[in-house]
Amino acid sequence: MDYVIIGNSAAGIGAIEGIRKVDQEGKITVISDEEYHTYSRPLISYYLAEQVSAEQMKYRGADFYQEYGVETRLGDRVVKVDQDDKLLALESGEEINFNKLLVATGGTPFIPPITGANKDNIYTFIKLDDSKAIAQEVEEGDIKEVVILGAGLIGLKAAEALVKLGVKVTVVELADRVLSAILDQDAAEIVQQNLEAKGIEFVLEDTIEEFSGTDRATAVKLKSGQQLKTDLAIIAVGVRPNTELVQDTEVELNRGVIVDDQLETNISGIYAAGDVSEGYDLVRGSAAVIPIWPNAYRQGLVAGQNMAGASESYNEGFVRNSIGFFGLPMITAGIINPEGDGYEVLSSKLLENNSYRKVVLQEGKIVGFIYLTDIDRAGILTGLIKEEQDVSQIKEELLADDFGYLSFSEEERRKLLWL
Amino acid sequence: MKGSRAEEKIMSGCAISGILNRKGNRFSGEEIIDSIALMHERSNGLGGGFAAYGIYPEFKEQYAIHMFYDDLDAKEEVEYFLNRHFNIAVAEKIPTREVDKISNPPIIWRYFAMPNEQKLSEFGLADDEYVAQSVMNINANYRGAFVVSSGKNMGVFKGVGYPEDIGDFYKLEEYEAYLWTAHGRFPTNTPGWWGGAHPFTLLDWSIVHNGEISSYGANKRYLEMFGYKCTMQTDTEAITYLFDLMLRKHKLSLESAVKAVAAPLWSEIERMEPKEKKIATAIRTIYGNALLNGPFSIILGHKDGFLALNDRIKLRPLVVAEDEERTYVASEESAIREICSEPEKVWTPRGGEPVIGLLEGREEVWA
Amino acid sequence: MKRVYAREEYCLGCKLCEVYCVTSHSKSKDIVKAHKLEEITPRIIIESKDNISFALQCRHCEAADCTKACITGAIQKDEETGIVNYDAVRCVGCWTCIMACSYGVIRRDEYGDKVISKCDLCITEEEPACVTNCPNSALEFEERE
Amino acid sequence: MAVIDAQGVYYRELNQEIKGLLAKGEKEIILNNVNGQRYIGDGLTEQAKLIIDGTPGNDLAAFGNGAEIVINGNGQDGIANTMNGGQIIIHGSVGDTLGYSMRGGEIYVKGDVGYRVGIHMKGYQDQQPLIIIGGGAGDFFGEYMAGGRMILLGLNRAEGQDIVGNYVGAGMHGGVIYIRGQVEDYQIGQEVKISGLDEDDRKELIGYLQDYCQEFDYDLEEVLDAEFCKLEPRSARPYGNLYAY
Amino acid sequence: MGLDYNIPEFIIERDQDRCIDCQVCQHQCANQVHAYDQDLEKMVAQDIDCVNCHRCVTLCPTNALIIRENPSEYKKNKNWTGNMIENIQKQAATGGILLTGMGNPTAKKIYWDHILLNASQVTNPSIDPLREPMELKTFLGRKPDQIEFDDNGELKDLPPQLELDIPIMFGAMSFGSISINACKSLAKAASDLGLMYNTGEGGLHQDLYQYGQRTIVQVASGRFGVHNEYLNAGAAVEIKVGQGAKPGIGGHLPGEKVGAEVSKTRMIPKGSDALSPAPHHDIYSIEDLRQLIYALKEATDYKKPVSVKIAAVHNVAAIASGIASAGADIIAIDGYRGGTGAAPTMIRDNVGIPVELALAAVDDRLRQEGLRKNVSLVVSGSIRNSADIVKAVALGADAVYIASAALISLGCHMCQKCYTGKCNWGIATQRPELVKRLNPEVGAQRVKNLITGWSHEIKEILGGMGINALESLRGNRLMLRGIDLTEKELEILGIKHAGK
Repeated sequence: MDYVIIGNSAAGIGAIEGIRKVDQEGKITVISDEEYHTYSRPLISYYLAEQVSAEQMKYRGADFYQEYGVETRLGDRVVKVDQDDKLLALESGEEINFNKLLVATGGTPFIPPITGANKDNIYTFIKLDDSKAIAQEVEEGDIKEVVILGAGLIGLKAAEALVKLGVKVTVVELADRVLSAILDQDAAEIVQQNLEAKGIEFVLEDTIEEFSGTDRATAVKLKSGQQLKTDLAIIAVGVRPNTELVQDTEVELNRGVIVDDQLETNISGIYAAGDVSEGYDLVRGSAAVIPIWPNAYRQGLVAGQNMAGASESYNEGFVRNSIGFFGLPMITAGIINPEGDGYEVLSSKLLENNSYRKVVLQEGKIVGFIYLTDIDRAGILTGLIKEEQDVSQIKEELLADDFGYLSFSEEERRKLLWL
Repeated sequence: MKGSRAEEKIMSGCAISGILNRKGNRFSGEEIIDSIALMHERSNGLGGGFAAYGIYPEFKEQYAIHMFYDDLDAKEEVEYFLNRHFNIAVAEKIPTREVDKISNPPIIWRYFAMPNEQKLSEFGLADDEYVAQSVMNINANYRGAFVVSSGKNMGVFKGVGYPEDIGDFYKLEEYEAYLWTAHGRFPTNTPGWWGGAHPFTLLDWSIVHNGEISSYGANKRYLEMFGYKCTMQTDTEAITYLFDLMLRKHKLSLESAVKAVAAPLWSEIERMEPKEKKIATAIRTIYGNALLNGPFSIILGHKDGFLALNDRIKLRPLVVAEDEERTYVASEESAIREICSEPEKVWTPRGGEPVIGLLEGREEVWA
Repeated sequence: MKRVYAREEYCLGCKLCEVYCVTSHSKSKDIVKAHKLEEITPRIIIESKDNISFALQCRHCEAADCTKACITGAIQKDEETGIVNYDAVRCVGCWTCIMACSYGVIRRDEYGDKVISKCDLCITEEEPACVTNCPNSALEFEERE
Repeated sequence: MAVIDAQGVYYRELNQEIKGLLAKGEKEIILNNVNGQRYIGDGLTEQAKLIIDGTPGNDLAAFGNGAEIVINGNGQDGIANTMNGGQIIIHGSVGDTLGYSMRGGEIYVKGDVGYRVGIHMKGYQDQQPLIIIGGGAGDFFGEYMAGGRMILLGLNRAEGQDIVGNYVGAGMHGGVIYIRGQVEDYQIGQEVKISGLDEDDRKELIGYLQDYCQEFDYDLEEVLDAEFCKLEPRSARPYGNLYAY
Repeated sequence: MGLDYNIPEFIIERDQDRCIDCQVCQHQCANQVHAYDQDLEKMVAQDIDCVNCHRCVTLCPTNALIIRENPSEYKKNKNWTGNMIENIQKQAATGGILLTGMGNPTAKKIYWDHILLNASQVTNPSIDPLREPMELKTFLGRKPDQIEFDDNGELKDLPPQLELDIPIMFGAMSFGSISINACKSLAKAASDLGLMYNTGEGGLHQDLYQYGQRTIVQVASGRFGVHNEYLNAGAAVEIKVGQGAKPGIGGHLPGEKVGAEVSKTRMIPKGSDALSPAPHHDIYSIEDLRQLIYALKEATDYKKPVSVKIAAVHNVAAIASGIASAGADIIAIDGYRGGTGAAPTMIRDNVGIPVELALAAVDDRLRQEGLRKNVSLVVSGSIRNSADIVKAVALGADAVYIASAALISLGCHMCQKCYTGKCNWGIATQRPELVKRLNPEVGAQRVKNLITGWSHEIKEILGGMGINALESLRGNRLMLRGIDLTEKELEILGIKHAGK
C-alpha cells in the first residue's frame, strides 16, 4: 500500500501516526514545499521572539521519519494530481504513485488588494521562513517601527514577538476590537489594554490603503487618512484553505476541501485534513473550516487510520484556541458572539485581576466560552462541549471561580470522570 | 501421710510401661518390673508403682480397697467409716518385704468389701458411685489416710522409691495379673509422698502418666462441677476422674473419650467426614474443659484392658509392640524389648492416636 | 494500566495528597523544606465544598487529547507504561493542553516559567505519593477495566 | 576391631569402655546386646566406627563430630542431637526429634522416623547436614528448619500410613526437603512452598541417594522412578512482619 | 457569661518553623479550632474549643502541633481538685447533669494489672505458637452436661452455638451512637475474622444484613429497630439489661443524631429523640426475664442463642445465677469501667463494680451451682489488651467484648466528647462530612490488625503456658497469681499471691 501525504505539519504528522497504528508495512511518502523537518507553526512567533531555538521548533524528534518508516520529499512541490492514474507529478520532475492520498496542504495567507503590497519588506506570518526572514531583517536592518495589518491571532502574536525584540508596533484592524473572532467586546478590551500597556498601539476600525516607498515600504496610508511610518509590515488578515492543488481535479470544494466524517473527499482514496479541509463543526452543526492545530492533528490521525483501512469517525471538531500575550492567557471555544435566537449568554463581571468568563448555551448545552486569565480548568468546558452535556441544571455555577466536577451530581461526575 | 500431701500442684516427669495378655492369661509381676527398671534414668527414686488386674480371683466380686495410713489413729477412723458403710469380707495388711532403699512406708492395708446394702439404698446410689464417693470422701476428709485403689480384682502397689524397689517391696513376683501397668516417677518436689506415686485410681480405673498437664486448673474446676474432689494436686488424679466421668458416668466410648482428652485439632476436624465432624465438634464443644493440654503419655488401665495415649502434638514418647498373646506399651522401645526381644510388630502411635488393648471378647463393650 | 482513582465517599478534603505531591516532586524531598524553600505546584487537584470533596489528577487517558493538542510535542503518551509524559524543555506554555483536557487536571505551574503542572504518577516510586499518604484510602492506585 | 557385650551394662560403664578403647586407638567397635543404654557415642570426635546390635537408648550420638555409628536395629528418641559431623546409619526405624539442630554430618534411616525430625536443622558455612529416611515420618517434619537437606522416601510403608504427618516444615526458613510423593497443602506449614524438581534438583537428589541406596540395598532407579516434590521456605525471615514496633 | 467558666482545658502549641500552612488541621477540626489568619499570614488556634481529640496532631504532616493540658493551676487541694471545681462551675452555669463519654477515667484499682500470668519452665515445654497449632476457637451457647445420642446412635443436636475463631467480640455500640462507617468497620472485621459484632440497641442498618451470621442483635428497653427480620438476621440475640458505664439508667440519643438512616434503622421518626427506658418494662423480675428469653427463642425458632447482658453490680453473682437458670445461653457482664457514648459522670464514675471481681464471683457461683459448664460467660468493661483477655479467660470467661479498644483502633483518641456528635474521627458522629472520615475498609483493616496482633499475643502467652487450646485456659486460675492484693481480693479472685 502506498500512502502519500502532501503536507508536513500537524495533519500530515497525525496521518503518519494514524497510518502506523493500523499498518506497519505500507510505504508512506511525505511531500512538503518546506524543506524543514516537521515543525510547529504556532511556534514561529516564539522563534521570532527568540524564545525557542530551531531545535525546539521540531514537532517530533529528529528520528521521527526513520522511526515511522516515512520517505520524505521536503522542499519539493506537487504540481499535479492525477486522480485517475493515482499519480502525482512533482516540481522536481519526479512522479509518485499513490493508493491513498492525503491532502494536508494547510492554509494560505490572504493578501487583500492594497497598493504596494508587493514590496520587499512586507510579509505574511504563517511559516518558519516568514519568521526567519523577519528575524533576519530585525537583526540586520534598522527596524524601529512595524505596522501590522490585522489584530487576529497571527497579527498579535507577531506584534508580541516584535515588541519583545524592542520594535515599536502599530496594529491596524478593520474591526472594532482585537481578536474579534475569539473574543467579545469585554474581553477584547482587557486584552487590548494589556497589549497597549506593553507598548503596542492600535488603530481600530481602519485599514491600510497603500504602502508607500520604493522597493521597501517606508510608510502606510490608512483609509482614515492617517499616515504611519514603518520599517517593515506584516499582513495578517486571514488564512484561506490552500486548495489550489486539487482545483483541477474532481475533488469537491467549498471554502475548503469537503470531507466526510472519515475525512475522505468525494473521490475514493483521496483524503483531506487540517486547515485545508472542511469537515463537521460540532458546535455549528454544519460543515466548516476549523483552522486550529489540535483539530488538524486529530483530523490527520483519523484520516491516516482510515487510509490504512480503519473506520474511524471524527466529528468532534470545533474552533477553540488557547493563546496568551505577555502572560495574559485566554482560552476560548466555539460560538463567542452568538447571533440570532436560542442562545443564552452567561458572563462574569470583570475582576481586578482581569479575570473574565463567558459561557454561551444553546438548548442547555455549552456551545462556546471565554476564559480569560484564570484558565486553569477551561478544559472541563471544552469537554462538556464535546460531550454535548446538558448543563442547564448547573448553569448558575458555570462562571464560578472554582467551577469543576463538584457541580455535577455524583452519578454524572462518576460517569464523566470514569470513577 | 508419709511425706506430705501437696499444697500446690505437683509436677513430674516419668517412665511408664504396660503389658496386657489379651487372652486373659495371668503372669507374674517380674516382667513389668524388668521393663520399668530398664528406664531407671527416667525416675528419680521419689515414686514408683504398679497396677495389676486379675490378681484377686478369689475375691473378684468384692471391691479391693488398698489403703495407706500414716498411723493407727487414721486407720481406726477410716475403718470405722468403712465398717459403717461397707460389709468387709477381709481386712489384711498387704505383704511387703524389707528393702534397703525403701524407708518409712505407711501402714499398708487392704480390704475386700461390698457396700452396705442399707446405706446404699439410703443414698440411692449404684455400687460404683457409692464406692467412688466413699473414696473421695476418705481422701478429702481423713487426714493421714489415702485410698490407693478401690477396684474389683485389681490393686495398686506404689510408694516412694524406684519402681523396681517398690516392686520388690510389695513382692510383686508373687502376684499374677493379665494386665500390669507401671510407673517410675521424677517429681520436682521433694520429698516424694507415698500417696502421690502413680498409678492413681478410682474404682478400677488406674492411670500411669508421664508428663504434665498445663490444663490441670481448668480440668479440676470442670470436674468439681460434677462432684469430683481433686485433693491430690496431681494431674493424674484429674485424668482419672475425667475418664471416670466420661466412661462410667457419661457412657462415652473409648474413642469418644479420647476425642475429648486429646481432641483432634480444629484443622483436622475441618477435614473430617460430615458425621464424624459433627460428633468431634460436639465433643470439643461440650468437653472443652476435659481437654488435657500439655505433654503427656498415659496408660489408663481397667478391668478389660488399657488405653494408651499421648498428647495431640506428641510431646511425650510412647511405643507399642505386639506378640501373639500380648500387647506392650512403654515410654521406650528398649523397655519392651527387655521383656520381649523380638515382638511381631513395633510401632509408635501418632500424637493423640489412642492405642486400645482389650481382652479378647471385650471389644464390643468399649465400641 | 494502573491509575489513581478517587473515592469521594472517603475523601476528607484534607489536602494531604497535595502536601505529599509537593514533597514528592521537590528537590529536597523534605516536607518542610519543600514547602518553605521550594516553589512547587501540586499536581493533584482537590475539589471541595461543604461535605463533598475529591481529588483529581491526570487520568493518563488512552486517547489523550492533550497529547494531540500539544503544539510542540512536549506531551506524549508512553506506549509502554501508558503514562502521559510531559517534557518541560519543549513546553512553551501555550496552554493548549489545558484547553484540551476535559478533566481539568493540567494546570499552569504557578511558580515555573511557562510550564505545566501535571501528575506523573510518581513514576520512580512504587505508588504515587498521594495514594500512599492519603489517610483514608480515598485514593486507589489500581488496574481497572 | 573390638567387641563389647553390652548385656545389662549400665550406660556409664558402657560409654567409658567405648571411650577407653577409642583412646587406645581402636577404630571399630562392635556393641552386642545393647538395650536401652543412653548416650552411646555422645560427643565423639574420633574417626571411628561403632556398630550397635540391639536397641540403643535415647540421645545416641548427641553432639557427635566425626564418628560413624551403625545401628542394626531400631533407635529411640533424640538421636544425633546437635550433631556437627559424622555419619549415622540406622537399619531400622527411630523415634522422635532425630537430628535436632544438626549442623553437619549425615544420617541414613532405613525405616520410619517419629515426630519433629530435623527440627531446627541448620547449615553453616560449608556444612550441609543431610538426613535421608527410607520410610515415613511423623508430624512437624523439618520444623523450624534453617538449612541442610532432608529426603523422605516413604518406602515400605504400612497400609494406610502417610508418608509424612502434618505441619511439615512449619517455621522453615532455610534448607530443602525432598519428598518422594505428594504432600497436601494442609500438611505443610504456611512458611513453606511446594514445587516440582528441576534438573539441578534431580542431580542433587541423585547425588545424595546413590550412597544411601547402596548402603541399604535399595534399587536407585526404582527409588528415583517416582514423582518427588520439593519443599522450600518462602522466606528466610518468615516472621519479619509479626511485630509492631 | 461573666462568671462562666471559660479557661481553655488545652493549649495548642504550633511550631512555626515546621508549620507549612497546609491547613490540614483547619480542614480536619470539626470544632473549628484552627484557622489561617490572612492578616497574620499564619495558622492560628482557638484553644478554648479544643477537645484534644488529636485529629490535627495526627494528620499534621510536619508534626508541628502539640496539645498540652492548660498549665494554669488551682491552689493545691487534694479534696477540692480542679476537676471538682470545674464540675461545679459547669453546673452552676447550666443547672444540668454532668455528662461525659467513654469509660471511667478515675484512678481506681485495675485488677488486671495486679494479676500475673504463668509460663512453663522445664517440667513441661512451652509451645511455639508460630509453628505448632494453637487453637483459640470458642463456642458460646448452652451446652448439655454430656454428649447424647438418640436410639439410632445419631448425635443429638446441640443447642445453637456461636463459633468464634478468637474469643473476642465487638461489644454493643448502636448505630446512632456510632456512625454507619464505624458499624461497617466492626461488622466487616468480625466477619473476616470469625468474631461477632453486636448491634447495640440501634437496630441493624440494611447495609449490615450481609454480616448477619457474624452479628448479635440486641434487644434493649427502647426496642429500636426490633422486628422479626432483625431478630432472625443475626446469629444470636442479646437482651441488654444494663451497661457497665451506667448501670440502672436508660439512654438518650438526641434527635439531631436521628437522621434519615438512623431513623430508618431504628424505625422512629427523623429528628425525634430516641429514649431508652432504664428498665425493660416487660422485666420487673427474674421470671419476666425468662418470659422474654423464651419469647425471643420462640420468635427465632430456637435457632439462636440468647444472651443477657448486665452491668456488674454488687450482687452480680446471684443475678447471673438467676439468668442462667432463666434460660439464657450466654451471660454478658459489663464492668464499671466500660465505655459509653454518653453517661452522667457521677453514675459512670461511682456505680457498679470492677469486672474482674464480678467475673470471678460469677464464675465461682455458677460452678458451685454446676451451671458454669452449661452457660457461656462473656465479660467486658475496659479490656485493654491481649493480656487482659488471657486473664479474663483464666478467671473463667469464655470470651470478651471489646468496644473502646476497637474504637481506638479505628482512630478514637479518648477525648471523651462522644456526646457532642462532633467526633473528628468519624466514629461517634452522624455528620456526613465526619462520618466519611472513617473509610470502613481502612477501619475494618485496622480492627483486623489489632485483633490479629492480639491473637498472636494470646497464642504466645498460651504457648508459654504450655497450652495449645484456649479451653485449657478457661477457668484455669492456677495460671494466675496476684500482686499487691489483699487476702480478701485474692479470695474473691480465687487466685494465689505471687510466690505461693
